[in-house]
Amino acid sequence: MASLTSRDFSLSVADCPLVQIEGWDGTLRQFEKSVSASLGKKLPASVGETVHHKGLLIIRVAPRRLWLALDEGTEVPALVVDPDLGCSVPLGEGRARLKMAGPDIARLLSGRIAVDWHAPTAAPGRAVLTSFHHVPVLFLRTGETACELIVPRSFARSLSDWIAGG
Amino acid sequence: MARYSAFSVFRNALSGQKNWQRAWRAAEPKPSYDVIVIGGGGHGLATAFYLAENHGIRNVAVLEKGYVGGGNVGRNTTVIRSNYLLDGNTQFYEFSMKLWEGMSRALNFNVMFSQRGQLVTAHSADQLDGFSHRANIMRLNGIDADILDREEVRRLVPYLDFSDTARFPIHGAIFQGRAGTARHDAVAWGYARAADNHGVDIIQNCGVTGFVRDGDRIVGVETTKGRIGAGKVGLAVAGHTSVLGAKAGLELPIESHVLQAFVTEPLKPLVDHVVAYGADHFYVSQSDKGGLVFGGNLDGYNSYAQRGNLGVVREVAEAAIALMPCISRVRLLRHWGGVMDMTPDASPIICPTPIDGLYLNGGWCYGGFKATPASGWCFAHTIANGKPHPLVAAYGLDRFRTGHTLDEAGVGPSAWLQ
Amino acid sequence: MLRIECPCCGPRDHDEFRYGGDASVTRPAHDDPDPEAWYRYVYIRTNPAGPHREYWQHVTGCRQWLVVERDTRNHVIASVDFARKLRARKSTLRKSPA
Amino acid sequence: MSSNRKRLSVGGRIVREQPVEFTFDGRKLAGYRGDTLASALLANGVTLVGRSFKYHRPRGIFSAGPEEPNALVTLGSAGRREPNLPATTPELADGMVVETQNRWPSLAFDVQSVNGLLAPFLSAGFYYKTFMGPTRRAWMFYEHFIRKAAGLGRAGTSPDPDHYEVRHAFADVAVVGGGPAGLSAARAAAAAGARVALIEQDFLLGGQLLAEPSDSAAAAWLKQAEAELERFETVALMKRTTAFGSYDGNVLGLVEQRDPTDPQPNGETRQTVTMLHARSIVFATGAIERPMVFSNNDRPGVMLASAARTYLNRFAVLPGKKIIVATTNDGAWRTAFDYAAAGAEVTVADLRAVPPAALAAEAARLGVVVRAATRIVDLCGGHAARQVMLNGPEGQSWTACDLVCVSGGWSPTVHLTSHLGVKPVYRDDIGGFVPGAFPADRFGAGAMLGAYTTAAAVEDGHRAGIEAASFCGKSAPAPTPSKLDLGETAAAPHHEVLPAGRGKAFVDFQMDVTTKDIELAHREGYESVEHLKRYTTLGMGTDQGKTSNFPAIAAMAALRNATIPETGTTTFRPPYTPVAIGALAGRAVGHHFKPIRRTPMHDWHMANGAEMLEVGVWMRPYFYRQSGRDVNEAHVAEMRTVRQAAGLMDISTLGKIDVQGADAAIFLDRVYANGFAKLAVGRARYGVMLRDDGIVFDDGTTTRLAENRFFMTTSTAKAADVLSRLEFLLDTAWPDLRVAVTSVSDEWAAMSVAGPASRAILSAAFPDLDVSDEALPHMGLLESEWEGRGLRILRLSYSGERAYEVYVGASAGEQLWSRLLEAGRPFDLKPYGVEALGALRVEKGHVAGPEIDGRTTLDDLGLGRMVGKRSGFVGDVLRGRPALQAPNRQRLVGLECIEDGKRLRGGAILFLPDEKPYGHGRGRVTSVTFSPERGHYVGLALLAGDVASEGSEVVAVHPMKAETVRARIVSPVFIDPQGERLHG
Ligand SMILES: Cc1cc2nc3c(=O)[nH]c(=O)nc-3n(C[C@H](O)[C@H](O)[C@H](O)COP(=O)(O)OP(=O)(O)OC[C@H]3O[C@@H](n4cnc5c(N)ncnc54)[C@H](O)[C@@H]3O)c2cc1C
Ligand SMILES: NC(=O)c1ccc[n+]([C@@H]2O[C@H](COP(=O)([O-])OP(=O)(O)OC[C@H]3O[C@@H](n4cnc5c(N)ncnc54)[C@H](O)[C@@H]3O)[C@@H](O)[C@H]2O)c1
Ligand SMILES: Cc1cc2nc3c(=O)[nH]c(=O)nc-3n(C[C@H](O)[C@H](O)[C@H](O)COP(=O)(O)O)c2cc1C
Ligand SMILES: [Zn+2]
Repeated sequence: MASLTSRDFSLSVADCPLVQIEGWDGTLRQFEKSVSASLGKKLPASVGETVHHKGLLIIRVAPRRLWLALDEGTEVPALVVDPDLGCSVPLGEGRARLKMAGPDIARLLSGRIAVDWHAPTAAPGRAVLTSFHHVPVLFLRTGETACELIVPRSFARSLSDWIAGG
Repeated sequence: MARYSAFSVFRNALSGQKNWQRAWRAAEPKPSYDVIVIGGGGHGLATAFYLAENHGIRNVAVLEKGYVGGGNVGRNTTVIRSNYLLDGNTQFYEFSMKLWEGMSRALNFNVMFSQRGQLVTAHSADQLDGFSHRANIMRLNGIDADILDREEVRRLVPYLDFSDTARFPIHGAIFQGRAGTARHDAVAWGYARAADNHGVDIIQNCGVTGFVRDGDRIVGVETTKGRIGAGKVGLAVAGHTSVLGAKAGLELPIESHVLQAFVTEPLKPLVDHVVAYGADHFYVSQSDKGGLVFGGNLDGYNSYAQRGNLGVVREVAEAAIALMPCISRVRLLRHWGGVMDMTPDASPIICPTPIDGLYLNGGWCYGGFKATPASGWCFAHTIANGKPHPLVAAYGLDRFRTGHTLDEAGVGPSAWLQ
Repeated sequence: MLRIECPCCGPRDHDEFRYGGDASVTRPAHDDPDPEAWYRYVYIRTNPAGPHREYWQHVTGCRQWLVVERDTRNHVIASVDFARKLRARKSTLRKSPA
Repeated sequence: MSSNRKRLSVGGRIVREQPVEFTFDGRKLAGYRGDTLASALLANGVTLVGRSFKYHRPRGIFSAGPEEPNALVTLGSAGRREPNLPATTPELADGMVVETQNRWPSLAFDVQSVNGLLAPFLSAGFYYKTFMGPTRRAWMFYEHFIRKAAGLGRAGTSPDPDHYEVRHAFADVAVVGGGPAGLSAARAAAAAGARVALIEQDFLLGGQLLAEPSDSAAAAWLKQAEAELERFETVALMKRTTAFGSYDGNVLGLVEQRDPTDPQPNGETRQTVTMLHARSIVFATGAIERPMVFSNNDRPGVMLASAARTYLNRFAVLPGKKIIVATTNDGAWRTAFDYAAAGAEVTVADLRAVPPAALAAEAARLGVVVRAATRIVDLCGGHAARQVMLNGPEGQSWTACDLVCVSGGWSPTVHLTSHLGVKPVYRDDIGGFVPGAFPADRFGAGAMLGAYTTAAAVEDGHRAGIEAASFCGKSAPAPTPSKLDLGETAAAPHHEVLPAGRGKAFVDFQMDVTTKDIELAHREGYESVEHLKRYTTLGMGTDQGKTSNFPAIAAMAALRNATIPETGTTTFRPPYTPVAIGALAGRAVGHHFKPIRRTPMHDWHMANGAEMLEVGVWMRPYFYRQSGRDVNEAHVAEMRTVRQAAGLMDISTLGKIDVQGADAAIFLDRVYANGFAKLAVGRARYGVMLRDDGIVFDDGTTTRLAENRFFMTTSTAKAADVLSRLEFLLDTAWPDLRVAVTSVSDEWAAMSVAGPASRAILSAAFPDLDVSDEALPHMGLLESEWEGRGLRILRLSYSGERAYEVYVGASAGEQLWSRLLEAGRPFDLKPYGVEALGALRVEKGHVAGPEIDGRTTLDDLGLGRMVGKRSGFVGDVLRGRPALQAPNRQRLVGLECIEDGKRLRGGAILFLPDEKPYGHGRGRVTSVTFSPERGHYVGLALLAGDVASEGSEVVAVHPMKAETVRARIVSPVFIDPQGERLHG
């Protein structure tokens, strides 16, 4: 898979251990309480917010949906979701994490996704679900000149080639 | 009507073009007509012409809210073909093709019907099988059709992408030699002039705002030029069918969507056929003026705005380059939109309506230019006789209730939800 | 591009969305046996030239189905909300004793 | 430089230290950095640059901007060939290869200029009146020649080697136009705290200020303004960038030309299209000067007054030494003054009876001859102007000249503000159309609003900048508005009445539309401006009538004796100036046209002889080369392997959906036509979904993993549609159901092990799993782990053989695939592709795409019994419509070819043996395959129910292959009707 490193831009592709949890309509409050209790951390309140905690990145991807993305090497949290409150699906096999950094990254990304690099909603620590060449991707702003794209595995090569300009 | 001919052109040239007459009179509404046709597009004008020509009904008015030919007939990509699959469609569109073949002479107006041939590329063996099915149906109904293999396509249109970087390699194509294009404006003007010559009043800047009823019968229309009485009223307003239908109390299975069209700067001859891309939404032909005229898919949301958006412009450009890499540096000159009357099965509606005295012609979606003569012919017949012409028997409104839909593409109603 | 302000993701180009058509037609109950009701739901459209309530799904975003109020004459969007929320409101309305 | 004989020795904004060489029809010429192609040509004394569309009249350089109607040339060659470029726009670059067009054999001597003599016959729309005989197809003959004669430049036929980008950009305030109004708008908005994008099509900022002498106050102001803007980090100065379209949601389409002189940044990109999302927009697009209409007004040597001034002051070119300035307004006098100051002999012919005294005084001071109430009626000259006939109080006389500067007034540039359907409105005081009502987030400034003096433009721009910023909530205290007064006056222009001069007086130069054509159109009733346009092609050229539309409207208004607002404008459409199609496609070309979707086993297929096939965006193995020479041979061999030993197939492309929740079973019961509520945990079931209209939508298998959890598979093609549909039903119809649906298509690598040896292979591959028929019966599920990934084995068969679908975490897909092949080697396990898969299912009578064609019902496909007495599922009610229940509907049957040496083919039409093969027949062959089992071709067909009795014969007619084949109607299940092999 296209990975490239040059003076002003680096791109690498990594696995993406990930669990999706979802709460039912109506009992969302209780669901969030119980989850944040067992994770020992308050959940991101609104879509696009993220919370980092014990090697776990908690992202709200929809009003009732959260993604728990694991940093390399951290174990999947022993999280049991009460079926009366919600459910969970592992998604870690089906996604790839494209990590990008470089001074010219904003300009480069602007040719790929419709995200305003300078907007508060794309500030470091924020997540944006959007599309990249018709493919649904999750944009993670990881730093001043760094970001990640969580992309469906089957498209990962096509998209990384595209980023790398192949 | 002073006939048009090489000779008349010559003679008028010598007299400084001073002796030409109006192509059609600037008519003002009479108090009432035997038949009022609403909509001065291709279909409305053709209907008026055939009412007079075929049925001797000459006390007819065509009411056009804007200028004649300003609707879809004046903004379409002019592809004319008769390669329809389903029983009912096949024969209707072939009848239309035959009328096209005699149109310029019948109207004494050169509509520049150019039978340059249309091909649709296939990109897999399965797709080509599907095309063979279509081609077989065409041949078995006496319509010309051919299936081409990759090499034959290359010989016909070498500028398509036959390279190995092609995302969807060309496998073959279906070809109809009699298909082609026509000068869209001339079709509207030609029918207007010929209808006028039969005494039909063509009334522009006359928008219909309502219907006049006597009990549950329609006896006239309200317009921006006042009330006009009518024995019968024919509705042929394409994208605006729902708006007028509502005024008449008709409930219709129609949504108005915007479809865009595009033209490039004028070029010396490059594309000698009508070429359609079987792997995506893109088709192109070259106007006699030299512009590449092309189109793609609907913008995909209800609209009456006659304009589209940039996303589709880009998608169409991408497909254009995917099929014809050589036009990368050719420049887009203008793009515009038209309002399509989309039916749930993408087939038209021509029929008497539940409302006495009101006849409906609509639901042409993005395919009604090619139907213009047959539609006018059959709609005139339907109005004159109060019952559908046999060729449009399948185009009734009730087909959605009964299930006799004609779904060429097989996408069903509300395609976006499938 | 239409810019649709998703209630949870913010304003996005409409090519992030999937169109769902007229939202003013109500779907019969799943076990409603009345052919007329289904016929009207599937086929009959008011198709107004003016304000139009329509479904859009933020398909490359939060995947929520939304109800957008948009003027079909000029594409100006007046309101956007979650289909669920509106639906919930409707049903509570219906439940409330007359 | 000697060749630059018309170049002044000083002044201008060209870089004399940087000469630039180019060729013009093979002639080597030179200009300077800072030149446009046009200014360089003028400097070299080139006056003849192009030929007109219809009459092939000689044409020169008329303007100094994108409104140019005449000087169209072709740049580059081969894949880089770019036709129809106005010479007035490209920045001169080293090695530019320029070719003139629409002439043969040469520009100076063009055979088709005889069209000029034929002109009387080639009047507007003449072709509608002739070419109709002698035969019906006559037009095909004439068209051939007409097409050849029409068109302008010639496009290349090889692919474009250059790259393009499409990008997104965002701003609070977008300012379109970098003239005085735009500059002060940008300055004000930036100062107010807004993020500003300033968009200018030219490679220099300044707009009309660039026409001012380079040592003037205007130049100083410009320098200062540009410096100020550069100091803001929040301002993006986008030069060489045209805003080509204004779209909904305040999105502007921009196209940026790469700076030809510096390859960085991203120098490999020739053009970049930007979709600029702005919260508010200031349009400061200026105004375009109008020509004047007189006989032979199209000749080389006739030029817009402001353009002439631009060439003099910006490019230090003196195109003429004896000039006539013909005008209706004050502005053009400045051209006269500057030319006089530069040493030219100048006469001003002003249509107005009494030109402003101040101007007259200045003229006297500079020795400019002034002739009031005077107009040009005719011009004499071929490839350059020689003399004009002036008509005024002093009578009518020829006056010698070598340059004619015309100004028929100005037209505000209202294109972009009209793109959203807002019609411009006429203002009598300025004699031009200005934008119609602005929505709250859009503003105008400067000449495009009719502010025709620099002072007014600067002031107006400042106002607009502040308003636009405060619309975005940015209202930091604004700086004092900078002032710039050039002492211009802008008295109301005089309206030009069209002359009935001899010879051709052109309105649309490029389309060769003359006043006579407009009169003819009016005479024939094409009097609406839209008819006028379409009948005469007025305004339909590459310049879209930027200079010609207004004179044409005025002319038609006069003929109709209507007012100009009554007559109205035609519709303004994007793009403002033409945009390369390749630029709009950006990087989505070649194999990036659509993203490529790969399965987890993709690399293995590539490395192991798979011939790949595009299936939607997926790449799938079509067949494996080691199985045979071509697909026909290979897929039959692969079928044999499956039937006799075992085959391995990559089925990862199936749609996969995780369905969870207390109401999951109820939900599936509603969305599938057949029941799922009673499906036992650990069991799978084949299911069919209908559309609301009762037609079959999609099919697949769904497995109950747990009481409240299901694993759904869909067809490859419908995966996305099915998911959206499920979500639609949950969000809009049944929000009360507690169900969550999630795509897990990418989670699982999926492979099918099919064939008699499949069980043995599995037990070899998974020694510690019990895959016995007891543990894993048909339609059973076995869940486990493999190499730390989830593993699901479903015993399902598509081919009719004993078969298993093995699902494993995608990251282990290729590993397990190889493991299975290895374990299967002793059993002769081989991979097979989609062609074999398709053939196997035909043999077994399973329906797929060709049968589920969006028109067939459950009963048509012989699946009606799945439903039984059920009701309440999607599509239930409307499938009961009479037409969908009619007994003569076409339904699924099997066909067997009963003629030796012949074969069935997909797409063949079915008739009864005694029937004349005409019309639509009784049905069609949907899918066929050679059946190794049966030793002949078998097929599935849809055949009218009233004639579809098994055993009887039909004839399959395939005109495309000129084939007619007799076939027997049989059961669609060609092998193992009892289904014993499932257990074999
Ligand atoms: C971009 C585009 C591309 C297309 N490409 C093709 C193609 O390649 N091939 C093909 O066969 N078809 C094509 N079509 C479809 C075809 O143009 C239409 O189906 C056909 O023109 C519709 O019939 P018409 O000409 O009568 O419609 P129109 O020309 O739209 O006529 C309807 C008329 O009714 C008038 N009207 C509306 N309301 C009122 C009122 N209240 N009172 C009075 N008058 C009213 C309108 O002003 C209009 O003039 C295309 C359409 C578009 C928009
Ligand atoms: N002599 C006269 O009667 C007369 C009439 C009109 C204007 N003027 C002069 O014109 C100036 C008016 O200032 P202004 O700023 O309003 O106009 P301007 O013409 O000075 O500036 C407009 C700028 O917008 C740019 N532009 C236009 N369309 C564009 C597009 N789609 N994309 C990108 N750039 C685009 C042009 O290249 C130009 O640089 C004053 O100097 C005034 O004296 C004089
Ligand atoms: C077949 C066809 C060819 C066209 N060719 C040109 C052309 O060469 N130049 C041009 O400016 N417009 C051309 N147009 C577009 C028209 O100018 C106009 O945009 C279209 O008819 C829609 O009308 P409207 O833009 O006034 O709404 C063409 C339109 C059609 C349908
Ligand atoms: Zn969203």
